Amino acid sequence: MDNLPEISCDLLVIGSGITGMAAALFAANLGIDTVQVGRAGELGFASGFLDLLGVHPVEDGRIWDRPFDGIGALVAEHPRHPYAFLDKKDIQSALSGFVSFLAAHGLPYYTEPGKNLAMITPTGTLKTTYAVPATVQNGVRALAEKASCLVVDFHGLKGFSGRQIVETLDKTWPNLTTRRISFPDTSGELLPEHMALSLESPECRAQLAGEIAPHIHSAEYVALPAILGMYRPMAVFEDLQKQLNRPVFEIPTMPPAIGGLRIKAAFEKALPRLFVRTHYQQKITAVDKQGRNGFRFDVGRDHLRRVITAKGAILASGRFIGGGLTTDRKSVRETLFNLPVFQPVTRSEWHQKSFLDPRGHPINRFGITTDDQWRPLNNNRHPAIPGLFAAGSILAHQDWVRQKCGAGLGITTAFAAVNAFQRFISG
Amino acid sequence: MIFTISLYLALGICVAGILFRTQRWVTLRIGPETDTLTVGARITAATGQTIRALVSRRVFKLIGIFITDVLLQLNILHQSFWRWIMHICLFYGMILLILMHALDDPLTRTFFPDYESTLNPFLWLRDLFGLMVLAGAGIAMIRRVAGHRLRQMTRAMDTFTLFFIGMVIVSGMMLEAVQIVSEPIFNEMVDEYLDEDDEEILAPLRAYWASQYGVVFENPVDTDDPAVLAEGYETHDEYCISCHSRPVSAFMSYPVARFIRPVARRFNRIRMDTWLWYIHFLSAFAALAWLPFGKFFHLIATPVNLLICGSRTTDTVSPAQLANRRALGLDACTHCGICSLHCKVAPIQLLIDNITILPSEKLAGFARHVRHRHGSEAEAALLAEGSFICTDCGRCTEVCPSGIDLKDIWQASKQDLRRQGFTEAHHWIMKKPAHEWAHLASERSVASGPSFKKTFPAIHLTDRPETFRGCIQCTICTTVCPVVEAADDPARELDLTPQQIMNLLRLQMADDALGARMVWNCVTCYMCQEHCPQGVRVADVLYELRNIAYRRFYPDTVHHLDSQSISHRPKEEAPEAAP
Amino acid sequence: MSILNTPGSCQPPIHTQVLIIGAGVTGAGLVRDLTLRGIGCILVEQKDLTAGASGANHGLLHSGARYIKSDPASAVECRKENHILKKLAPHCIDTCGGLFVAVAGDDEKYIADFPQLCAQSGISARAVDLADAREMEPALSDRLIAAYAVDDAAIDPFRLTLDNIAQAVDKGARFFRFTRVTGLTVKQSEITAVHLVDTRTGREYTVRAEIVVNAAGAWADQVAAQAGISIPMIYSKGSLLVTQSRITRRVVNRLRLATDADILVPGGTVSILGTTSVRTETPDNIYPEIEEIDHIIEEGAMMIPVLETTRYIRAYCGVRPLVGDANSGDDRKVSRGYALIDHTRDHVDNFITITGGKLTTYRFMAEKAANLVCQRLGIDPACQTCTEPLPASTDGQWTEPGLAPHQWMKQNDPTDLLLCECEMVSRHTVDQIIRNMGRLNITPTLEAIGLRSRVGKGPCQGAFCSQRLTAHLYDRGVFKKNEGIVNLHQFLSERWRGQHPLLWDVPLIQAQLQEAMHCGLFGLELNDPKGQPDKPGAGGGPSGRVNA
Amino acid sequence: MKYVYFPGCKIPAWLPAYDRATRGIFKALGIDLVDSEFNCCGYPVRHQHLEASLLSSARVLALADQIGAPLMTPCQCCYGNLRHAQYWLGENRVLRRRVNAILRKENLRWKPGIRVRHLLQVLKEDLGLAAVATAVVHPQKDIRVAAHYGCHALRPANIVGFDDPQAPTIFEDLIAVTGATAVDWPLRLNCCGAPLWEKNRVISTRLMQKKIEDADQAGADMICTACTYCQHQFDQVRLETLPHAPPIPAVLYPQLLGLALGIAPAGLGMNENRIQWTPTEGGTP
Repeated sequence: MDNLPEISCDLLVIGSGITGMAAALFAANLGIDTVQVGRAGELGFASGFLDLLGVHPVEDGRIWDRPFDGIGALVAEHPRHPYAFLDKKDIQSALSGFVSFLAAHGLPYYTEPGKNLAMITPTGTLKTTYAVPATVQNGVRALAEKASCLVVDFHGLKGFSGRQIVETLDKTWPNLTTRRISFPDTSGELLPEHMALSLESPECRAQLAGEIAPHIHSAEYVALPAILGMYRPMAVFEDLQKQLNRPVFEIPTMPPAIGGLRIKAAFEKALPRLFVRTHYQQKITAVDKQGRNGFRFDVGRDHLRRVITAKGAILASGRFIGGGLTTDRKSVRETLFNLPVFQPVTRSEWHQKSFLDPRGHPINRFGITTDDQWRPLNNNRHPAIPGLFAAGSILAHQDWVRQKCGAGLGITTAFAAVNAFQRFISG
Repeated sequence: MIFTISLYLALGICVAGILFRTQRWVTLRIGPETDTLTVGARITAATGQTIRALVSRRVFKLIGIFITDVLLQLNILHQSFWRWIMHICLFYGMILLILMHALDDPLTRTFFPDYESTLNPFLWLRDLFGLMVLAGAGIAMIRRVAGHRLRQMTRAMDTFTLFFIGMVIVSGMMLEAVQIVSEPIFNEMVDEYLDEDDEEILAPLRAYWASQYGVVFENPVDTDDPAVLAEGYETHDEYCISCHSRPVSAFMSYPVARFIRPVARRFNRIRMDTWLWYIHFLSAFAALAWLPFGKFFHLIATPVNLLICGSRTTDTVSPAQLANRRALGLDACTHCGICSLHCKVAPIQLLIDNITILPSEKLAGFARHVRHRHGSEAEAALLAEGSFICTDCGRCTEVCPSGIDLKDIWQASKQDLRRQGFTEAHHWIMKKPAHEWAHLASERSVASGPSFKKTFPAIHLTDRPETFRGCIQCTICTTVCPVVEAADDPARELDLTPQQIMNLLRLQMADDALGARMVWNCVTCYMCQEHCPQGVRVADVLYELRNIAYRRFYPDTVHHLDSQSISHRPKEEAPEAAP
Repeated sequence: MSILNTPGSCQPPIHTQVLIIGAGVTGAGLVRDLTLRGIGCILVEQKDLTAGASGANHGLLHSGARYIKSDPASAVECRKENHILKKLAPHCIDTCGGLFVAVAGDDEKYIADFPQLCAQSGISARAVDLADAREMEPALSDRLIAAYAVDDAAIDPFRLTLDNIAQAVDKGARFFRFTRVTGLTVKQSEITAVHLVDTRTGREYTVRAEIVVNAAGAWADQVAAQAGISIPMIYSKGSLLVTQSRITRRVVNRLRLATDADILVPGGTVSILGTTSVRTETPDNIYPEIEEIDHIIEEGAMMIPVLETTRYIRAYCGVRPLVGDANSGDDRKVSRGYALIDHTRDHVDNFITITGGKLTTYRFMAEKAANLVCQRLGIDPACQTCTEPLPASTDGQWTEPGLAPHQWMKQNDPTDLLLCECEMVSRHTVDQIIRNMGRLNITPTLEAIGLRSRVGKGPCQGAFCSQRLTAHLYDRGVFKKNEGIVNLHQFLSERWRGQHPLLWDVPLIQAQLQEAMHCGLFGLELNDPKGQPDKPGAGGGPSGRVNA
Repeated sequence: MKYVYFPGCKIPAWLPAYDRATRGIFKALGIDLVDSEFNCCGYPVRHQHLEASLLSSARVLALADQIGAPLMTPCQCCYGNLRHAQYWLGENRVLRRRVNAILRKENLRWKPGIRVRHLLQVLKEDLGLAAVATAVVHPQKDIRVAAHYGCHALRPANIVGFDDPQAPTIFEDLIAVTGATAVDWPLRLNCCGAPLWEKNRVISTRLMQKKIEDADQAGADMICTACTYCQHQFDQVRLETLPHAPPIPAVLYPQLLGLALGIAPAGLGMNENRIQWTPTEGGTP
């Protein structure tokens, strides 16, 4: 037992969703000796849009054009919302740090300072978000201009219908037309990731451009599902724009979508180069809290077990999909440290009886409560475990889905938690 | 009369048999590269090779091989000391018995003019050689009985061969023993060489022979009187001693003779010696006649093979030579089992009950398959299953004491089997759509592959709801699958995607998935399983589906199906050969 | 000629011999029975088929053994009907057989009496060795103390209803969906006019019938009230759970006096566990409640332990319309037999109510009601439904689990993509359903397609297939403008009714994914299309469908 | 340091260069290899009969255990299968009982805890990058290497425990030690296509082609492998099926390291590679 391979570090980031990735990045930027452990993250389900705050109060469905104003209103009403522990400067540096990292790794993002953007979704609804991939930027502009635009969809790509978008947006954006084409060299069912990989090849792009070109007519923009490359999206995007001689943009597809997978790939490639030692797809099986000296984690199982000792940890394990929280018929549990979870007494209070109830489901606001230093609190409202910090969707008192603040919450709380950890180890 | 007739008959059969078998060395076709070769070309190649070998410097190498591998059998000594002892005993015991004893008239007497079978050293040498053969056979028997693996491989042919050898030797020894005690033979000799009726002379001689040579007389003979014995010795010295050493030297049969003394009189009365003589020479001639047809043939084939293959040089072998070698290889196998003891896939045979996984059995099976082209299809299918489990590691070739290039034969035989439609499962499974397999599977709900032990697998995922419990239908498994990505049209090329297979299994429709090409085209890269956010063991499940399909369909199904609906695949359509 | 056209407004009254209100299995059985006797019928239904208890039960064809003690008369009826239906409607029935099992702690006296009670009702119950029972059904508890084999079977109530109506329509009956009774005009002890409204279009019209039959199930009193008649009814809600996988091959009943959570019925690839009995005030707006669900699981797990950990897909509930005294204590003691009321007693001579009863005896109830109708009409044609086999219509076939994937694989058409991955329902299948609906003049909504297929009934409960199907319906030109949003709202809300009490562990993860997609990305909650005809939570009717 | 050497079936017969190069570098690094006679790891029969496959692995592990040193294999398929066997035997009591009942006839027994290492793990984790680095005498500067990870050693991580399955670094680290540069190529973790070679040549070739083109696009001079099957695929099979693909040679990792350790190319079996790698200026000593 004691001769297990041992890895020691200053900080263990637990989780490989957007929060975990951001935390590992920020820690590495500060030169903190970091190890990251996480299972297949929720990033595979992300659209690639970065929300900051879109809606508040959720029951009124009020959409904010200026997210910082929205945050101001939100924290005034909900002082326990995680955003309440952040100031605007931190939020801005966190977001710009994150976005510039992605830009440096081939995934530039588009934002309008201080403003939210609106973009269309495959159901023909509008989505409010803070930052979109550069491959989507033209869509924001086209929508704002109500410019004439050709929405291209594909035989064999399920759940993405140009006609649905055009019909549904009939009133908002009358200048849309659509055309269904075949994807080069394939037939039958198509999956976005496979299309994206194919488009990395110049021949495939040329063929696709050749397919689209005859249908553009007078359209000023060309919209495609999010399939423009996986590892080199900007090259694919720019080449296609050049060939079509029109501004092009991507509309996100149903999950698993390329937007999230691109972020995941960028981090998986870059973090080891920033000397973050990653252990993805490993499960932490046991934690030993050795008081002020730090933690001892058992990772993996049986003969694959290893020990990670860390001075501190950031819990970014996400909610139910990510595995940070789990439930049985009776209650919600935090899976690793068994931290107290803010929740009501019975399951009947978890969900509304209507799925789209404007108030949102109470369960989404359960979670870990922390102090303003992101330290999870025990039942006596004191920091539960020295050296432990929490960030991201696992935090209580937020409803990221309904408030449209998922990525922002993850990135900014990760940033703040890393800073809190930094203060913690430097005494 | 009988002796002569049977001798010539046996000789005739033997020679004809040898001719028959050796002609196969240039006529049997094994492997696709031999298809177009004519017999003439192969004979030319064989003779050309022989002549070239004999007139070139290679002859010295051949002599070297003859000494080390044929005479000293060092290649066996490398394998196992006891096996070497066994084989040396059998080989030299037998050869020397044949040379000195069976061919005494033409050979021994020529070199040793004073040869008499009853004289030393010939007398004890004969027993010594007999003992060697018996010892060899004994060791062989013990090895085959005691060793679990060898016992499993031992066939009737092996036991029969040992029995044959034993019969010749034991009958010879018994004959000798009975002759020792025989009064009639004594009397015949006396008649022939003494030509004397004088009881005065004969009685002491009898006494002497009874006491010193162990003859048992009908009427009691007094052997206690030294004077009488001395008298007998005189006569003996005069007439007998030049031809008769004391039988004590026959250290094998003399004890037997002592042992049978109590019944010797009865034996003498019925002329047991005659009977045994018939048994002895008839069994020896039968062995001679049988030589080309049974295991004994390796006496000829193996040395030839050793000389041909042993002189293996780096220069390339022509297809004709290759063809001859393969055919010869089939005959050169002594079924010693060494290859199977070293075979790297042998442990697999402990769970897949198909003996042809073991190379020695596979070679025998393949030899049968080649000779009877229209043998049982089930047998051929089993042979194919055994053949395709082979990893071509070449270990068998390295250890074969007969120098057979087994690895080359396997590669050729696999191609032949494929061309005859006995392919690996993934080839024939993909020839029918999944729903037809589903239909067939519904007809046979239990394991039907004859080679599968009917045990329930210890690990089974597909029939447990827990396996799919966590699936949240996110499609990640399909998204990350490189095979789906590489397919131009997944539905046409693969039938189903990984996610669809998981859903079919969740719906308890595993039969429908068994024949899906996705299952058989899985590269086992484990991307799906690694990326599944809910820990569904997608790749392991696909593995298991193939396991189940093998249990259900393999290896007899392909022909079962052929007879039903698929037309027999013509040769041209056979899958490409492996590299 | 389409006899199914919804009549427009301003039309003259429609005349018919018999008007039947309510297209549950009883109404469906009755319309078939009467039509086969040569009587002209109109069937009206305020929602769609099997919207009440007919669509929210176990789908169990009782052997009768469950009622041997509490209701021997019902037991005998069940036994007889079980036999008849297996013969006449085999395509709706999975003759899987059934077991009655008791576990340690169950009432020993009842167990001891069981064989004899069965014999008294003529029900075959064969004692099964305990080891054999566990071999037959490995999921059974190892605390088993008794087991009997009976002739239970699983029956698809939706298909049964559909096929009954299909044959009736084929023979000239008319069927109006989404048509609510707004008033009954009673003159001189007769209903002279039935006022109806098409809830989708708002058009109103009138039917004049010689006889009006109220087969409105749990809504029978509401219908009767419009004729000024009161029927004392008890609404007994029963909740059921659907598992992700089929747990047992056979029906498994708890061998005890009928109470909660003692039956597990296979439904194709799933198993259905239930039920409860909870008194409600109205038959509308009912939900399977969390306490009920937990109670069902705990009770069920005593018999079949894996029910504690298995993944549940869906919960649903229905209201048993029990005619009786609302003041009696235990609803299970109120007879589960049917109520056939001749309202002559209430001085309305051409009005009959048939309600209550159970799925197993639906045909028998219809026969009795039809006899009464004939008597009122003064004619005497013989009942056909006890001898005439029920023909299989194609309309209902796609609700059969496994059929869609089988067909799809057989056709092996690469362009035929799966829209619903969980239950493997393909584009062609959906197109075929849409064509059928077009033929019957039914608007192809997501919900209506879901009702007629397995779409949305798998583990994802519509999270993925809803958008795929919506996109496809736009491509087909079925949906226009923002109908997709309207449909997504309706469909997901309808699915949610059966999901929300089961959201823990994996189903919760599934639901979170659903919300992340439909709210997080699509923002559906912010795009509430106003004026939807059937708001979630509004309108009547229990939530679920039996083969959810 | 001492390891039981398990080359599997294919290396001696099909890829003797791998054997030669492995022995060469181990000798240079002062690691002892113990040879013994083993059976097949069972990987080829896993499609057909999982238990037979695991039994084969269990026998190998039990034999190695008798010798009493950790087992090292250069083949990733063998490594993967041996690891699967350890996992399943540890996990499933029925299987363990059945397998040990068979092994008992040979006085063998599978026990948990036998260390199974792949060549790369031995170098990076057991010996350590620093120790390898000090032995390097001829850094292979200016060579751009595409590290091909190979599936069976890498995934599923919870069973094979090789490296991080999504962001592994072991191979790049070991390439850096030789002085060469590991290039970025998106498909580095994908399959080479070898498992389908005898089953579906079209797909197998497509998978291989994609990787070769990807490596080419990333500007690699060579694809570096550490698996028997992968090397065979990228070398011999590629030469036969994709003569027109970008001419990137495939080199075994111990060959690359061997050069850096100053071993002559012939001693590493470099001449046996079908697609010869011609070092660029200043590449090799």
